[in-house]
Amino acid sequence: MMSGFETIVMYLGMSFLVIVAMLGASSLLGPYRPAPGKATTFECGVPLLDPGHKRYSVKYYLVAVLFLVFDLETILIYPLAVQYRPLASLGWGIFFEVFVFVFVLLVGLLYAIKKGAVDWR
Amino acid sequence: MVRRPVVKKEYTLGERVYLVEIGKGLGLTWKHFVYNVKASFRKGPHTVPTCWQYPEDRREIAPIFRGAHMLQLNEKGQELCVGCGMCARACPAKCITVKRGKPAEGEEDKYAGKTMCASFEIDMLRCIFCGNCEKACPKNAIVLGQDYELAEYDPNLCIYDKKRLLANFHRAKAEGRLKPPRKPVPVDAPAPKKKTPSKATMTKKKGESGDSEKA
Amino acid sequence: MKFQAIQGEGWLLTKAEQLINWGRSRSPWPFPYGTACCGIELMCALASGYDMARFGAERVAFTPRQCDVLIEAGTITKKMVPVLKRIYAQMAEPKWVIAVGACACSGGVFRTYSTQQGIGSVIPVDIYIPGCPPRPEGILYALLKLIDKIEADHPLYKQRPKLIEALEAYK
Amino acid sequence: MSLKDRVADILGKDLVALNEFRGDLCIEVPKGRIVQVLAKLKEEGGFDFLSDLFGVDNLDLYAKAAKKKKKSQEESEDTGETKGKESVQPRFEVIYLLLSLSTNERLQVMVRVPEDDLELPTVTGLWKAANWPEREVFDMFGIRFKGHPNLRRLLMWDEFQDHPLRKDYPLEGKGEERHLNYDIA
Amino acid sequence: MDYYFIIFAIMAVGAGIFTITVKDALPSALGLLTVFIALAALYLHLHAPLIAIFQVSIYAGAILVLVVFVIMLLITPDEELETTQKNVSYRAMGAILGAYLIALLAIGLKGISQLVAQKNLPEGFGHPKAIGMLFFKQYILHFEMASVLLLVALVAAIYLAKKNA
Amino acid sequence: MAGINEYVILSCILFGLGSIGFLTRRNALILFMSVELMLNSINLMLVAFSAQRADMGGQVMVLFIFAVAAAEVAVGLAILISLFKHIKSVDINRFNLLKW
Amino acid sequence: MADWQIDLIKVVFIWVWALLIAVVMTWVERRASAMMQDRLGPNRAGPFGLLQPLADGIKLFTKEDIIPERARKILFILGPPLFALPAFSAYAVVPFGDKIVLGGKEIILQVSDVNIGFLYVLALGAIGVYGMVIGGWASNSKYSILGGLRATAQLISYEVPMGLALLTIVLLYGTFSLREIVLQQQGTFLGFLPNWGFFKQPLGFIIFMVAAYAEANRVPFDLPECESELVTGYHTEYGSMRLGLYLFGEYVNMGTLAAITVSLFFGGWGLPYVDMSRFLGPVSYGIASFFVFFLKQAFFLFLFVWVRWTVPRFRYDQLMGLGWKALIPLGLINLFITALLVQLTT
Amino acid sequence: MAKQLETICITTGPVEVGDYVTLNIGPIHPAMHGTLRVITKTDGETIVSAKPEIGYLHRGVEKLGENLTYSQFLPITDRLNYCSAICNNVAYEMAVEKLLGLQVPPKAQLIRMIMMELARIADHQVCVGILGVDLGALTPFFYLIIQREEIYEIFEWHHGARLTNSMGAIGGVEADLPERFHEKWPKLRDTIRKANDETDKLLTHNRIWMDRTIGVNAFCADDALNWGFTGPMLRACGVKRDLRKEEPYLMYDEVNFEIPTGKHGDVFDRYMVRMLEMEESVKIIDQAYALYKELPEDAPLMKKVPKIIKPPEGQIYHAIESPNGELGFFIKSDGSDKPYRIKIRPPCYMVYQAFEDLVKGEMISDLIACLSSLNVIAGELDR
Ligand code: SF4
Ligand code: SF4
Ligand code: SF4
Repeated sequence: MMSGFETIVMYLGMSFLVIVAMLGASSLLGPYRPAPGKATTFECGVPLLDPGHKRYSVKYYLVAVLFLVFDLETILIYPLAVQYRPLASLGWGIFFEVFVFVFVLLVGLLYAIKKGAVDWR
Repeated sequence: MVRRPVVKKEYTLGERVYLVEIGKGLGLTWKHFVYNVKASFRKGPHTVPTCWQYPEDRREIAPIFRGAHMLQLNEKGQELCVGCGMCARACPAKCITVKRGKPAEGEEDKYAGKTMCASFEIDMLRCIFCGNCEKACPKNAIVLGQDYELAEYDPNLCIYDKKRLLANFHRAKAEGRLKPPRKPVPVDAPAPKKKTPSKATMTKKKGESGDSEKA
Repeated sequence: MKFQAIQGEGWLLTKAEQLINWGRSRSPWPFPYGTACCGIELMCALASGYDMARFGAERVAFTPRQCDVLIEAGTITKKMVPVLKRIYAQMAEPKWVIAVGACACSGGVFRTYSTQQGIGSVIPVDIYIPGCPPRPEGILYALLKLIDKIEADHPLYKQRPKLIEALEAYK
Repeated sequence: MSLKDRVADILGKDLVALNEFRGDLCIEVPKGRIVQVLAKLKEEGGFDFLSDLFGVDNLDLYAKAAKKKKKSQEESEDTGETKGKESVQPRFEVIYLLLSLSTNERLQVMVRVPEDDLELPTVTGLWKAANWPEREVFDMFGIRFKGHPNLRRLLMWDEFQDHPLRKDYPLEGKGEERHLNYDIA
Repeated sequence: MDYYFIIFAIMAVGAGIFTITVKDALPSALGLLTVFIALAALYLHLHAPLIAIFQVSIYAGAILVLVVFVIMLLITPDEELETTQKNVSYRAMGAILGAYLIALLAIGLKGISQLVAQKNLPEGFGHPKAIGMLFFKQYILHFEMASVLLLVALVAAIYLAKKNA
Repeated sequence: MAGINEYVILSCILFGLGSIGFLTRRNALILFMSVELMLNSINLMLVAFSAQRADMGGQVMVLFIFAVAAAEVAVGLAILISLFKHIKSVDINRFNLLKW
Repeated sequence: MADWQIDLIKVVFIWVWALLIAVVMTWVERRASAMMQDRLGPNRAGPFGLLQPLADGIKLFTKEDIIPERARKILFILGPPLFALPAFSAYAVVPFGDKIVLGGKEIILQVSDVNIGFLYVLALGAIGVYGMVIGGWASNSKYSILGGLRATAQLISYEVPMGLALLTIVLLYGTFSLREIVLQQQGTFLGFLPNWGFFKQPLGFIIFMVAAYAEANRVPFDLPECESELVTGYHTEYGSMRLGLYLFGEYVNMGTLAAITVSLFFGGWGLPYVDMSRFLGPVSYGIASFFVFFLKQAFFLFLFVWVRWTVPRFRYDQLMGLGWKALIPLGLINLFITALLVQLTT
Repeated sequence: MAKQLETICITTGPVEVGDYVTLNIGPIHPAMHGTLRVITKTDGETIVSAKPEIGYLHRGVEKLGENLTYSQFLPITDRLNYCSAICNNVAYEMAVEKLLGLQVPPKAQLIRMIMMELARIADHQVCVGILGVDLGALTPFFYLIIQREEIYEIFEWHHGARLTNSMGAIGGVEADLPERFHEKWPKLRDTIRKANDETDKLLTHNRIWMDRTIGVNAFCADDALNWGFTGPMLRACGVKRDLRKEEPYLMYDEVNFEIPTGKHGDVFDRYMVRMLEMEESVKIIDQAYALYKELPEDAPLMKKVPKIIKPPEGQIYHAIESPNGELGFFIKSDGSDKPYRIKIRPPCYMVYQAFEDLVKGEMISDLIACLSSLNVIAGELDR
């Protein structure tokens, strides 16, 4: 195992335990008194108007796609970025590398903006 | 479909970049923050000048505030109410019940009038503290005091009977919070046309004031 | 057994109850059910001048799941009654109700065809505040009274009667 | 030209009665021609703003008048237009409050609606502002407006049966509760 | 064998089974999330911290978010869109095929285990910097291609979604 | 440290699970997830071998697989959404109508 | 002491510390907001109302917890932990101070200095999204679902500019490790400016801050729980401690973001112009660095509160527009410029 | 009664379920002020339709008015627009006075004017504050509320109640300006202005605020007139119309003030109109106070009216400019001591019925902004 990560796992485990303990304590300590109507969905005090949820806007999907692509691309640059200075000392290659990459990204973004993928109206 | 005027947003540069105005706003809240933090370290309950810390630090209540009712006694300690029921009739919420009665033998000097109220109940839960009863009372017997701490666990306790109304009066008297006697309102006698300063003469009411006299 | 020994004269339980009561009474999150004029006065009580937040009644949330005190300020009409009932039913225990103003307490001056004559007949009310509207101080006074009431409560006995009984039987 | 004459001029035969009280002019127009009259007033009279629209139930007024009349026959000199037709007095009236934005004159236009024909044409075509007031009149008096886009109860709940502002409806109601299908559970 | 591996392997397999058997799509996605996280933990074990983190932020943080969004867009929580029709033969066939695949791969293990395991890894193995170096030195074209691929995917997705929105 | 064998077995199992899911489920979304599962098992294998052979090329490959997976999901789900518009279902049995 | 014992102590200590910050933050938020609004804020529970969070906690613990009948039970229960777990765990890579020498052992004041550093925080942030979206979805109420969707869309949208801003930092410092970044920020730059990321990357800092506000769901980006439209957003149906976890997780998140800001842009535990380790003993130096870090973090935490009570909130489309049309292009340009500058200076 | 049963209630039935999300907002919703309800259908975030439903605060005021005497009804008018109860009081008093043919003494008129303008300021303060709260800026609300507390204090010292004032009586006012007013006013004038300035600083030029308000729910002037808009709503659309100028009542023609108007009728214009009107109100109070000071100390405050008011038969309509617009009282008297029919013309009733037109095609967040900027007060909306 890599050094350093076991402490992180320890930390994660601790958070997990505490959260479980919190929820457990809450469910133990809290009263439990079911009553008619108590568990109905809150809809500003009126009965539900329509039973299900209709489809929400496909815009959310588009945002997620955009995010997916951009997230991936930024993440792909990270290994280069972390090594940028040493590589830069080798010449302008790395700069153009990053430049082309950012350019492609920019093109994608402009396309998305032009297509109205991030406009909400 | 709905027509909408086209609105073109025009921003100055300062407005456009968000941060300038937000910075100004931050400055403003900071000023309030510092002022109030400083103030809150002052002695006494009323530290921050804009916040009355209720149980310890009470705001001054107007002497004419319309709070809980009380049945007044006159200086001789006689009950003023004669049980005429005018207040009950004037009340828009119909929350007063008065029963007129004759004072018992030997107790006449407890009452200012010939008659008295045998029972006097006000349903405080109904009352809307409008003061109509006070205005209607010919004897100035019932007035609205300054009490405002009226909350009760039990709704039945909110029906004030005569004893409680009198107790209210006694407490108010002890604390010196009696209602000042009402000033007579200067009334414009209908007959003589009053001369008023030049500027504030009669407003014109589109001619209808002329034929209004026939009423 | 061990537990019994700690429990002694019910000392632990009492302390626990006190702690719970302390917590509950210091953080009564309000549900501002302000429908009419009293709602405006309730607003004043929540805002700078009187600042209900001093008593911990800070997080004003409009969802019944997250509130403790239903402050019903204003007229409840018959059209509104089912809504009120529903909101009350949806609140999580422990819950308290303050009826602010004449309308909420009894219908007040509106003795009419469309007004519910007091919410007491619809939901249980803990505190009635007469007034039309009551001063913000009056509302705060009611809140203080409510805090007293919470502090005199026995939450554990109420919550888990079976468990407590079993514990008592142990002694 | 005073407002009175102008209105009389514009309406001509459509003017059934005219009444002025404290400077407020109230005209009565025939029920069938209400839309045309209002349109005419809007176009020619400059009354381009509908301030309000509401109903009045005259039941008690007639009852009182009848009582009065019975008591002393000679005192039956009521307002002119009610004279002589007590038996067929239309029970309701609907009043349109018009306002001229240019001259700031107000005009009350009244139509009488008999109880056996509770229907009026809608004026939502002239003023959109008439939308809710007409619904309210329907809600409170039961007068229906033909051609109204969405005529249903406005203030009372949908299952409510009566019309509360009618004079024969008691102030405290008839014990209606709204529990129906809205109850919890 | 160490416990670390066992714990996360079991987690991955269990969550994988959950993913493909559970009825609703959203819990299934949560199962997949668990698989991803377990695998990330295993990548740490395999001296690939960068991959582990990217696994979490890309697979769990982006791809699965997209899937969840689509689930929310397409399926309402009240109704079940998953068919419950029992096409037994179809399922059996699938199961057999899957089992066959597993078996086939397991047989292949025989050969694998004979590969010599490298015991001591070079210094800085799996370090982000090393990967960056490798990226630049050997995979620069792939790298650019990846960006173009993503661009194309973006354009296609926007086009499709816009056309049908 | 667990040997390479265990990793390969785990990877096989996951791949098998993915393929079983892909073959037996009807819900198109779960199919997608099964594919992801399969891709992941391959990733695991790559990383395991990269560690075993002390060659980081495997890890770099995994990064590219991420990119491919992302592209696949993005386009695949977009297609699914368009299909759903017409068929109102995510059941793949209904997708063979080919008339949208 | 064995290494793992030290680690355990560190873990427990920092965990408790992180939680403490969040707890105190709830109090600060209430009191500070009150002071800004000419009120007093809670002052009845304990001295200065300091025990208010405790009271709230007890209240939440002993509150009935309702699972709505139309909710997806398991998902409903899973929501809050899924939100809180990443939030609580993100502190693990934050360098709280330099190092302290105790009993001859040099202890780094950081749970773990891993070579992937803040990428870990980013990854956890990405998982935190599920807590909201699943919680909102499982509640099966429209406000919740809409709140959850908004929350997710907003969070993922602002993760990109944040990533871009961080990318520039990586370009500059050539490492992911927060500790190394902080170490590189000591000393001065151009002769008089502290060698802080803020001065080297002002644009990156602004982008990062804006994104951080969005990630923490704070006004002006508090759309997901925007009180006036969606009641309380994705946690409308949550009560008792489940709600507590959501609220608490948010404060912990704020703490993390403030800490990351400090270490990336404001020189972490170091003071400008002064080298504390010169004139302080090893133990006191550790403590002093810890406090310097805390003070900087506290400033940013206060900034969170301060801004929250000053500005109105965005509308949803404006928020998205700001993210995609302003911040991301800016971030890309910034990246480009930084790359150019670094290229030119090497 | 048989007739009544025939009348069918025409209901639209359950709200249609389409491909849109039906979002129910209200009656208990943070932005709905307790009693309003809007059933919206949204496509994504855009509103396709918004059906307001009212009546959750219908208290039967008009029916009640038919059963109370003229002076008993006065306290009920407080409960109409409870943010500025005094305006209702005065409007009602003036309507009854018109019915009686009375003219109140000038001093009473001035006191009424001063109090009404104070009430107008208080009303606008709440409206602007709530608008801020609904758009996420909480702090200005608090700054404004503090000033309102001061105004309330004056009210309390003048006629004994903070909110439901029941000021004055038919025929005049019952009390002279209180000592408090004389003491407080010079300072209060400055603090009101300061609070407005602070609100202005926090909001008006903030780009977030501008984005949220400019161009949102813009409305054409002729549409507004057709829908019966009055008051700030109409003025925001660019129509310069104010009953205080058009049909001057009390002594409004003796004072100078401007009528602020907007241009597009969007939320920003409404907000600005309200902010500027507060400033104008302060000016009006100053001038009225100067006029007041010219009057002798013992100038009459009341016209002589009989204890039981019995107006002659007839019907009148009288309207004043309340903070929200034209507030009118139609009173029909049958000669008895109770009004035969009282109809209240609430300004926000007319505005709120156009709600669907106002918000259609905008976003959900704009609905909230729109509603708060309308300043719909349920009390007078439902009566
Ligand atoms: S209080 Fe006054 S009005 Fe009422 S019964 Fe007594 S004397 Fe009459
Ligand atoms: S104050 Fe008004 S409501 Fe109360 S008892 Fe007197 S008259 Fe009745
Ligand atoms: S009690 Fe009075 S102030 Fe309160 S809501 Fe009712 S009428 Fe309004």
